[in-house]
Amino acid sequence: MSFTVPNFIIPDLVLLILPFLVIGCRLVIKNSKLPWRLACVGLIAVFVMLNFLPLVGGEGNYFISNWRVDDFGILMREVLTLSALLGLLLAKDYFDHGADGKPQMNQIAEFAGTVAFATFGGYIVVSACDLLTFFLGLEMATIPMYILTAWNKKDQMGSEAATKYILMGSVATAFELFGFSYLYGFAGSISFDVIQSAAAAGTSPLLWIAVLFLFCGIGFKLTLFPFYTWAPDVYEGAPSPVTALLAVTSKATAIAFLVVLIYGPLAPVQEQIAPLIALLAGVTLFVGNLGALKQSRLRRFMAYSSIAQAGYIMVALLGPADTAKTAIIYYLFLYTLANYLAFFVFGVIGHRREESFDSLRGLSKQNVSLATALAVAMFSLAGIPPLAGFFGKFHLFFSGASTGHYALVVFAVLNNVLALYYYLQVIKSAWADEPEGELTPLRMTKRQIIVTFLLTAAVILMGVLPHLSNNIFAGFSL
Amino acid sequence: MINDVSISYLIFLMPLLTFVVNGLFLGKRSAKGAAAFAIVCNGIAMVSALLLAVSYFTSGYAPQKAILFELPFLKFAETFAANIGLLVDPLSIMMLVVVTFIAFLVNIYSVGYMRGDRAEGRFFALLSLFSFSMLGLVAATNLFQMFIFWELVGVSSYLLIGFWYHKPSAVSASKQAFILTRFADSFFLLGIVIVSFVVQSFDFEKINALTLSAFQSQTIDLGFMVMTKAEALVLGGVLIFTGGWGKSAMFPMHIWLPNAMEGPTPVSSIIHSATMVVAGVYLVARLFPFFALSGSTMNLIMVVGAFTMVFAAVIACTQKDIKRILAYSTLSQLGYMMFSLGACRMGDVVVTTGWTASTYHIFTHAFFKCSLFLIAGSLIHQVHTNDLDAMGGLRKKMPLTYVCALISILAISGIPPFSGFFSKDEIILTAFQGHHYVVFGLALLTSGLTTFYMFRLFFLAFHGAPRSESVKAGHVHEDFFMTLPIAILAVPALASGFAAKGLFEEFFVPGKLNVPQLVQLAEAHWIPYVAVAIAVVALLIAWVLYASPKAKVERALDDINRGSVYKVIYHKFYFDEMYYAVVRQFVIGGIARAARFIQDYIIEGILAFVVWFVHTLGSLVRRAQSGNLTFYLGTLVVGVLLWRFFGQLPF
Amino acid sequence: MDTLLFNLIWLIPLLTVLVCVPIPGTKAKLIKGIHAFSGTFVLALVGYLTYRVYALSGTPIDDKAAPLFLRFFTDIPWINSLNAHYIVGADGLNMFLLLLTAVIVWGGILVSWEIKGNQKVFFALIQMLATSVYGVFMSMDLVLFFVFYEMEALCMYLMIAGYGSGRKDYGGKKLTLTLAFGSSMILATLFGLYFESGSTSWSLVELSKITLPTSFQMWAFPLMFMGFAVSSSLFPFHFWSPDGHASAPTAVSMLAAGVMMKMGAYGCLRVAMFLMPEAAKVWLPYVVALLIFNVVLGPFIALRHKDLKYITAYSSISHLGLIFLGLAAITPVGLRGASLQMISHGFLTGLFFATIGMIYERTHTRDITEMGGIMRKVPFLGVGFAIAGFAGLGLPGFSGFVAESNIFIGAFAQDSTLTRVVTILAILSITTTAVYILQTANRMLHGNMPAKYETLTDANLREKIVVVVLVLCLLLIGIFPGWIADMLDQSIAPIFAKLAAAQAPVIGG
Amino acid sequence: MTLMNCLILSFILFGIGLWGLMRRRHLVGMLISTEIMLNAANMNFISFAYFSAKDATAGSVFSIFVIAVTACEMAVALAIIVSMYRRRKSLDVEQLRDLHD
Repeated sequence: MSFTVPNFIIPDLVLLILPFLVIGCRLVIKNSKLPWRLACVGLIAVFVMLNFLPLVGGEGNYFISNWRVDDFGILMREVLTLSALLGLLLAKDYFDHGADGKPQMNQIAEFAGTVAFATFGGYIVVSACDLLTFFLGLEMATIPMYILTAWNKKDQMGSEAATKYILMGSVATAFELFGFSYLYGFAGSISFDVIQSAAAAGTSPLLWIAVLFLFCGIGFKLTLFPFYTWAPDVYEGAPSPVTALLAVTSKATAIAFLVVLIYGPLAPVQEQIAPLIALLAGVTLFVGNLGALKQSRLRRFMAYSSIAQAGYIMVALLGPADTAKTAIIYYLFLYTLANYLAFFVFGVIGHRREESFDSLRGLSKQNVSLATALAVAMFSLAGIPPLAGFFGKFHLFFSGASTGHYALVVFAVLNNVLALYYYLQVIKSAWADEPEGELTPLRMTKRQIIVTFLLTAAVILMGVLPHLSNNIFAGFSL
Repeated sequence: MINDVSISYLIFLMPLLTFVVNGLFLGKRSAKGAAAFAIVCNGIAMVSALLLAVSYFTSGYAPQKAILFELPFLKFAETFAANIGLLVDPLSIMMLVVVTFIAFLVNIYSVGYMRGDRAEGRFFALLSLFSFSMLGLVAATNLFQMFIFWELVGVSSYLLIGFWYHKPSAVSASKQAFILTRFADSFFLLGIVIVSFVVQSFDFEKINALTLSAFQSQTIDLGFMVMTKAEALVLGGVLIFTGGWGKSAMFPMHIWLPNAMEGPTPVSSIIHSATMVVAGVYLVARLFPFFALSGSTMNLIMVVGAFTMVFAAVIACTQKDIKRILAYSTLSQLGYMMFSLGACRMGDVVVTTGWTASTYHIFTHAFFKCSLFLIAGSLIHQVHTNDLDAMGGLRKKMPLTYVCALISILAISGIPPFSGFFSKDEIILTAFQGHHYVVFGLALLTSGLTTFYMFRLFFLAFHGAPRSESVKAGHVHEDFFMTLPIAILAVPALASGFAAKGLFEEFFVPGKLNVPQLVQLAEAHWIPYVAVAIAVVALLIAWVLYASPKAKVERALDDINRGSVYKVIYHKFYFDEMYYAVVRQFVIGGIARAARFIQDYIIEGILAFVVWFVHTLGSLVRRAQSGNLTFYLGTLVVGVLLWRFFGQLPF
Repeated sequence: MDTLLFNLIWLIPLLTVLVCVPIPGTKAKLIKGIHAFSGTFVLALVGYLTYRVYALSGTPIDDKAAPLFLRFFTDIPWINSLNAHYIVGADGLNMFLLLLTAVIVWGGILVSWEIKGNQKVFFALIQMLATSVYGVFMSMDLVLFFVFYEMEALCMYLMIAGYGSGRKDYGGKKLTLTLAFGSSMILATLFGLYFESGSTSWSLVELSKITLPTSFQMWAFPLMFMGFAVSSSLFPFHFWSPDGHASAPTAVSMLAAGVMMKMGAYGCLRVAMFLMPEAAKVWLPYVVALLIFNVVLGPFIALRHKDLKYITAYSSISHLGLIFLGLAAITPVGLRGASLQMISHGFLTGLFFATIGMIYERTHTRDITEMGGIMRKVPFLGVGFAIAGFAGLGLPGFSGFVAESNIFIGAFAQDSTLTRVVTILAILSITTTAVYILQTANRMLHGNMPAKYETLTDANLREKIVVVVLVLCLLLIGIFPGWIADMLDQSIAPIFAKLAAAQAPVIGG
Repeated sequence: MTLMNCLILSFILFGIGLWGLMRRRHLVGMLISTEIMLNAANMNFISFAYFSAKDATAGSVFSIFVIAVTACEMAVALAIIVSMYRRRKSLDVEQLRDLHD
């Protein structure tokens, strides 16, 4: 039996092999730098290869009928790979140095491997053509996250966070499975195409129960109201780079899940579930914004911020497929950049200090570039032009408004003011507040400087010059 | 006429040039240079004005109106534009001459008066700014231009009153003057807006040619009431008059003028007696045909004028500040001019003699009142006080001044053949001819009062024994630069009356009127005799009280052991205090407090509530984050139920 | 060539920032020099282009830009997924606003020469703010417009919080959040506008050809108008401005009050009223009621304040109220008056804040009760402030008078009861304006001087130049309003034509 | 035995799992409860496959996969719980309150 490996599958294969190589390398060679470098190079390679894949539009390409690589999939892969890469870059410092000279985290090769597995889980989600693959992908993306959260075995907070995460996660998985089972029962098949045609032919309560449970299950991963409760605790308890990964990779996977579902099997009933989506979006972004108002710890703050962002993303799901997919991918790209930028800055700050608002005081006087990067990240997250975040949000609202959901858009846009308030709190700490007492010196490695600079530049430029981002706009015909 | 255009440009440009050059460059470097430059430029302007006058009156074109030049300023619609130009008619020519002439003399005078002041240059600059603005005002071809320069004279008056800005009294006087006139101007502006909206033009020509009947049928909604456009025009007229009301300091907006005496005396003489304050009269005269359309407007003008005339004269009788006496005298004379215009209408017909009389009085009054102020300034400069208490016996020390003062005072008292007699006589005659007998009586009475208080001033200042150290010590002398203009002014004060009588009677008519005019007028040759008799009696009373050998000057100057009526008058009927109470307590205290209440409590309160509300919601969200895993798991279940019931899924 | 230059207007400030990035912050003089040069260059550029627009008037226009009489029209596809284009164009109105901005930015750079703190960042932020304002006035595409419009929030907060005085964080947040609130309303309605119009373009030129559904206009217009009005501090959304100005550094106050607050009014005219004329006719007569606070009560509040910046802020509020009065007139004269007032008030308030800033630098207080008689020590600044004051109270000869007279005459012509009442009140309240301005000037400049001010020094050359240029601008417009009015008329004509053609829907009918 | 009965049964199982989660304070007990919930879903799959589905094998295969995945998840969960037990010497969920607002 012989078959050729099509081009579009190569990145997936590379990524699949990558964790084994990395971990294997660690077992074979004692040089501790190599696995991490290998992981980075591998991810970069995957990213570059993905960028070389042509966007074909339409259904995309099938690999053994069950593995579909469409435009959305390719671009989502890029987001996930980018997130993993940035996550590794961010994490490296935590494995190298700690405040007391000892590294904060250990076993970098396994860490990199786990991250790669989680990323591959995301790949599976966007490539799935049936419920089973879909489910497996989601689990593959989630289970490594549990592990990553608990990476620091000696950290009490970390294990508490992981416990909460995994317990709630299992329940959410159960919800999802329940949903899947009803969907299966409704259509009599697990194939997306069959489900879609069944839904187009007619609905039944089974379908709606399935939708309800699916939304509740994924609501957990996407931190929708009221399923977000785990997020602030887990974000705070998990190691910093893991928090960043949670905020980006996990969320991106979840949103990809929803996109695949809503514009795939559930496409015929999108209009009927629109009110649910709108409600989820509105309540979530409002609650996220409210929660973030008076935070004093940075990571918990970022948790609420990302809850609100999830709400914003949901707004886009109201639109037609192409618009919504464009908006979401674009937004995820920018969200990734801005979020990691923030985490890089927090990483530098948190190296010697507590990761809290007070540690940011006097930053603009101590290191104005870092303060600028922070301001850029925050303004971008808040959606202030000309930074990328604004254009992302603009796309999201555009998508939501295109089907006439003006009320939701007005609400979401007004919430932006609320969001701006708390992002300004961060900026205020860095720019306006006088430091209390002597400032501990900040230390930035070359890697951090370069990555921070690149991310800042990207956040500034990606919005204004959208053509830079792999021409995703040309890819979707609008 | 064509050649006159370039000359007429000079009239305006020279003062402007002086202002710019002195204000920006010369003033700070050399006070003497600034003064010289100002005198030369104003001299040129004066000569140009005279040339223009001569050429206008001899060309045979008078008394028609002509627009000598007009520069576009702002266009509101194709035919609705505001231009800046020069309207030439006898009235404006007269004003141009008066203004440039007096400005020239006052500039000379100021060389003496302001000598040694640290801001002499600024003074000359501002004085020229005033001349320029005033000239622009009198040259106005339309309401818009009038308003522009109206405001500019207001601001130059403000700047000059407050010239000594380190003196708090001067500062507050300048502020009061500006705000009060500004208050009147706001109505003026409203009037302009209403009238121009109805007429769709600012031009005097068009406005003066209106008839009310054309606007009877259309209505206009002014918000507070709906009225016909004809009524709106009348209302607009009253509002426009209000501008003049304030500028000419008619009761009850008169209080700023006496207080404005805080400024340097040359300023008082040019701005607050001779020229700027007559702008109100000038405005009414200029728009006379328009005002004459409505009997009630005319009556208002008359009543306001007449009342101010008496009111100010009464106060002037008791004042001791030499400049304040003159200020009240100015008010009183302005009242004459104003009521003379208003008295022109009787029933449905209009007498134009009042118009002639009023403009005539503007002319003569400018000279003698300016002269009086300059004399007062001269005295003040020598004695270093405004107070009559400290003067007396100056006749010997300042003989020339004394003579000039006598001339001017005789002129204002209306003693023939001095200038004031002719014009005032005409005014009183108008009142009589218009059958306004009450006003006629008041005018005669005021004529007596005028003589009385002027001679009171005269006797107290020049006669009797010296009451101040500096006079006794003999430091008093006559300054050349200050005496020269006084002497020059004595000539027109003496002669302008009979010299110009023919000119006024021939050329000064208010233009075409759209109301019936009364041709046959009652002649009353006895009036001048009565008026002069009253004046002589008043003079004698003043002599008896203040200058006769038996007069008890100390007792006359005593203002403490007096009856209550005298005290009330002496305190100007407590008008300043009433203003203070009303403006401070009511306007600022009332409206401003209310406005700040809205701002600080209502707006900010709502804002604070919103912020509090959002924060409270935020703390609710945070309180749910208790760390309790069981609770978290519960939210999952609650969520399912929640979206089951609120998710609007169709099952 | 001119078109290229025109596009450079907003690019140059950004390029200046980029050029300055690699220069270390210790070489502050070099950085300031570069910024001052760039500011001057842009000023010259805008001046030249204004002249070009003036010179070009009457010549044929590119077909695409013809409906709006736009010169230097540029149309480049930008974000394909949104159909957003980069469209800029110039007409009389925005050219003058650009000129105003260029002058104020230039002045702002010069007055902040001695600002404390990180100068490199400060000047970069000023330039970015400048970019944003230039962009707003230039752009003819709604997405582009909004991007620039919202951009200012970013710079504003950083400048106030980082370089301000007093309650800077409070003031900065209040300002930024209120403005963000306003722009969020605009954003929401922009989407509605796009989708309801059924157009596939955000271009003003294209959208102006479409009549939006009335039912949509009826709710969208008030939202959008209010959104814009927030930044022009229309009651009840004016509350940000006093606190914001009070805590902002001089240059920021100048820019905020001078140009940024005009962006809102400009948006009201260019976007809200232009694209939704039917609703404008219905709603504007009611909007006028709000002006009672702005125009009539604003001066009274100023009267009760002692802080110079608060006084000026309320004065701005009242002057900006007049802009809305002019807009609500819906007559050519009123609209022109409103545009003139935007320009005039920009210079005016720039001068106000510039002199206040310079005085504050010397006296270290803005409380007028603590000052007095400083005219003797700082005659130049005193005169500058006094001129600003007189221009502010609408003295003829300065631009304010021209604008106000246009507004009054234009607004009076509007035949609605409420508008008339407010116009009459507005005319009458010129007295109140005089009262607070004179009171302020007198307390501060005149009277007895406290001994501690004996050592004050007058303005230096740099400061003098700024003041003189601003005064000249005020005078120029005030004395020769004809040509600027003509240019404004050209650009207002299409807007008014659309308003005039619109039939106001009958409410409930 | 009908499809409905099976569905009701699995629903009850699901409810029991949830109830257990709420009531249990012991982490291992809670894990067992989640396992019950997951198996309820499995039951659904199997019943659908048995009674109604056109593609019957898919349901059965799905449930086998689910069992495998669940096992994997449980392994991780237990590992985490063990590591936490080492730190805290307690598995009482009520004491997991270090992380909160």
